[in-house]
Amino acid sequence: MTFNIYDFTSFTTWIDQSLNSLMSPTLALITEMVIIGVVFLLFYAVVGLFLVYAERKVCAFMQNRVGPNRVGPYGIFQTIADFIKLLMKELVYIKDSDKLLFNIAPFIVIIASFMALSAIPFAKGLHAIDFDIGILYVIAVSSLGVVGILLAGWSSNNKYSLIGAMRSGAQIVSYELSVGLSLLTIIVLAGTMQFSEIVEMQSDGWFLFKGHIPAFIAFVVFLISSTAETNRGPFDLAEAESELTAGFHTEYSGIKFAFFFLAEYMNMFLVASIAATVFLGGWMPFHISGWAGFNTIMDYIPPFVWYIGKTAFVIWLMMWFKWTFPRLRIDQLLTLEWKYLLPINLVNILLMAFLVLMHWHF
Amino acid sequence: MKEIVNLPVSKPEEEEYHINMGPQHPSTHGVLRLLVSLQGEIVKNLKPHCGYIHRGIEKMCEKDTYPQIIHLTDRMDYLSSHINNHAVCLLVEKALEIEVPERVQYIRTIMDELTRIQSHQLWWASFGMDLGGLTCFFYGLRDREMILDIWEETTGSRFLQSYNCPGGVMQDIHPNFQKKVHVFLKTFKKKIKDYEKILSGNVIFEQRSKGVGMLTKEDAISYGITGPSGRGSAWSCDIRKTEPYSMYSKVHFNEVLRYECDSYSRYMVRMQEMYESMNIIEQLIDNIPAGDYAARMKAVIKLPAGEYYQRVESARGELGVYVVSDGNKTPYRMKFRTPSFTNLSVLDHLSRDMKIADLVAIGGSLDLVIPDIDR
Amino acid sequence: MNSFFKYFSDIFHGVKSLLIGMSVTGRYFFSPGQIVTQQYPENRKDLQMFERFKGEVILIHDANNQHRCNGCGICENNCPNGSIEIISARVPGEDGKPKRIIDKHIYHLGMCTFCGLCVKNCPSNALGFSQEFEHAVFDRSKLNKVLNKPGSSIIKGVE
Amino acid sequence: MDNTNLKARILEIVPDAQQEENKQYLTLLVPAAKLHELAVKLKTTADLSFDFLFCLSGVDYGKQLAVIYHLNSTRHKHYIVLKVKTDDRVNPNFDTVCDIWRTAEFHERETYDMFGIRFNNHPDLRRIFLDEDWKGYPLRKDYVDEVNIVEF
Repeated sequence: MTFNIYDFTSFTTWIDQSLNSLMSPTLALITEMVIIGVVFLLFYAVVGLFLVYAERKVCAFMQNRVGPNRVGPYGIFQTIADFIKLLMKELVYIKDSDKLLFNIAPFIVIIASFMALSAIPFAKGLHAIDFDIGILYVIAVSSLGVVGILLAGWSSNNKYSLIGAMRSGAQIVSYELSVGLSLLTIIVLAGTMQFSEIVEMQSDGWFLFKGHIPAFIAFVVFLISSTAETNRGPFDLAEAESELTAGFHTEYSGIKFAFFFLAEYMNMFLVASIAATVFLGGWMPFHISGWAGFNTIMDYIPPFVWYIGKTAFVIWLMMWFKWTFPRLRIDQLLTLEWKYLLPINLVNILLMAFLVLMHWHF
Repeated sequence: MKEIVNLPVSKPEEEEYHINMGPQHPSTHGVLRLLVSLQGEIVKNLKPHCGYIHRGIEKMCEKDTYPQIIHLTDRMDYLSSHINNHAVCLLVEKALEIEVPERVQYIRTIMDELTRIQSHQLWWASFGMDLGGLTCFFYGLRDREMILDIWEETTGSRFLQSYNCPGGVMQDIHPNFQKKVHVFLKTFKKKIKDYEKILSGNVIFEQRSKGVGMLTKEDAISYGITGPSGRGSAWSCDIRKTEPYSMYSKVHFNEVLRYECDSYSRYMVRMQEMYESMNIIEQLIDNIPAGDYAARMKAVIKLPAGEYYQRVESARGELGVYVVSDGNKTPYRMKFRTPSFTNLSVLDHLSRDMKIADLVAIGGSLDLVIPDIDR
Repeated sequence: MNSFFKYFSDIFHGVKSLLIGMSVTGRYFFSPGQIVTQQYPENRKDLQMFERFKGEVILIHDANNQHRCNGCGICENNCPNGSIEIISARVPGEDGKPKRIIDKHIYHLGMCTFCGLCVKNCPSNALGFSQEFEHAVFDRSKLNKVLNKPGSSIIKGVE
Repeated sequence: MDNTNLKARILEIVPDAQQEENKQYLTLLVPAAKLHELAVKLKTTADLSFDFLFCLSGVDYGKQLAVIYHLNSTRHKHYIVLKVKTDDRVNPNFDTVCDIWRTAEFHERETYDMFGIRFNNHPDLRRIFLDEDWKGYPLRKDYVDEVNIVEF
């Protein structure tokens, strides 16, 4: 077995083969599932904790502050300390709340984001399930999270929570459309929904550049609508701290609140990685056709770093939005979607289709 | 409390339900409780419940001598403490017919305008936060810090200075005062551009505030909405112009009036008032005449029997001090007509048939300070 | 047609205003040198309060443990909150007549609103403000302080 | 309009108004029964047009309870102070003016809260600062509260 940071295929095949040689195929499959599950769980926790820290640092710098700097050097253990605090906090049970739904809701939210994570290609060969309808799967699964939010708002027996949940429902139903359509624009260009193929096709140039104008419009629309879909500012109406105190998770405390919190950041990571994969070439290095020397240098950077770098960039963009803009009102939010994003998107798909037909893309 | 027990019961056929905004709510800026009747997200009715931090300042004043009252006025509208002090001092000086030295008038006017700027800075910060732009909060507080430092050096306190006293000020300005004010003006003129970039022109902000909370001029007068909120409804109600006190008759400044009558115009009035205040300070800061920092007063100040009223323009509107004196060293009755109290009364009128998000924006644009309501 | 152009000009102006806003936060993000936060416990050594800062009321003692307070009680009368209590004692003076001296100058920091009237009105300038601002204690009774130090006496010629 | 003319105009409306001594504003003591009628005329008459009630305060004069209205005309820039008094300390009441000046609604609630002065026809006369079950009216001179008021 050769471990290669540029190509994980041989590494994963080796694990698969050695497991199969040790046990029956069914058992091997189950073992693989468990291994992947554990790895994802760890990854989830690490990314979630890091993103919370990153958000706090980014917003601090934008606000002319230092941010967390007490726990550990530069405060890097701050989120771990917070997490321990949340673990030890009392779980408050609300009078007249729907206990079952109240307890299930955080898990639904977290499971939805967890499921979507499995279809993301992290590097060459590092890909849990390579669906041939990967994009569709991700869109479908990631929108399950809204069920959790609705349940949380409904079961909390709190009017603020209910308003927050209803807002979130209206918001996600509308913005799901834009997310889907903007991804569809790229599917028109790529001709496939399989993530691995989409990434492979971008080896000679990212789709953002290949599809130039319509791809760029689609990218912007995707950024806006995915920010809305993850309930982040300026679209954080479901939480709307200054209006609804904390929206749908007003009544949650301790670890259940932490689940919502983690899921929010994980969703952000998810949409950022979809944006990175679909528009910015995923783990593919930055290549300019014809510049052989430049391309070789770019190839020296491992794919995983490329992937993380692109995702981090998109996440940073979303944080930048959140910490600059005031929040929209619910009717303005829907106006933005139905009056601006959706028509633009539809025209954009037509434009892209025309572009593909005429072979005007690169 | 009986009211809490007897909350109006929601009637299903009306599809109205009630939520309590406050006393602990992020956007009521303190302990104000708004009992809001909602239909979906539309505000149908709103009842403010105040008194959570009522300290009985008017009753306490009846026990205190006039110099002692000053420190209580700090704690009414804590964001314009200098102006509150100034009001009481002006009233005492008017009743005793004392001419305060010109230096004192200069110092007081500069301090008042610094107060107005820092109050509007904090208002800008919290208004941005109400609308969801949390970054505004930190920019506003950051720039306000410079004024607090200037105050700390001269008066010894950052927030509740009790700097004015009947007849003058407690101590002379610090030698660094003028220099620091100049530095502040220079810096803030750059920083206020950030304010405009990040909020004033922002499309989301414009949509959130334009056409929200329409208050006509007639309503503003009838409800007694003074200050920047009233001037946002085109009502020329600046006491600095109508009844000038201290140096205001001698400096040139514009009374900022806007005619849109919505939250955005109230916002713009405050933004432009910061420029006007800087303009006033610039005219005064280099010309502070030499002289005493306080007039000679008797050891025990007794107001001649009678009734006195003094109006000043605080950062939030008209502050009135009404004193009934029976000739003793303590006032017989002291009444503060505080701007936030009257401004609160219009909240119900403004937020009818608006959304919850608009209610927050309207509340922010009225710039309510809860201790000023409750006294 | 007009509304058609308005639609696009709205989008254009909206996006432009958003980008202007982002330029402000973006600029601060890339200029960490402008951070104004004070690192409080770390900068404790070189943290200099302004000389007029009203930390707490003190009775000014000189190097010989002498102060200027004769216990007249004017500060007590002037305090709006009753945070000063003067307990004076009578001792026989040099000429044989009983003389009033300060026994205890009690100051309730927890009730003080720092209005400065006691310091301003003290006829012998005995009181002043210290720059101490770390007042937090675990027991409220520790906020009741006796300002005259043990064994201190009044400076000759002040009374 | 200067104070002499103003006084003459008001005496036309309410002949038994008495002027009180005040250096600052023209102060008139008006019989309580005529208050509302006078207030309407002050607001609506074109040459008076007192449209801004900038202060409404209750005062306890010992034997009498009084309400003082500070009025200003934003158009003519003149001022007037109206004063109504009552000897009834058990159930003092005046007519409300909050149908004329909306700002009076809150001020009258405050006056009711602190002095126990009732305002007839007030739309929502409840205590505004204190609890509904608070005993007594704190700003009255005869108010006793052994717990909260410390006598030095």
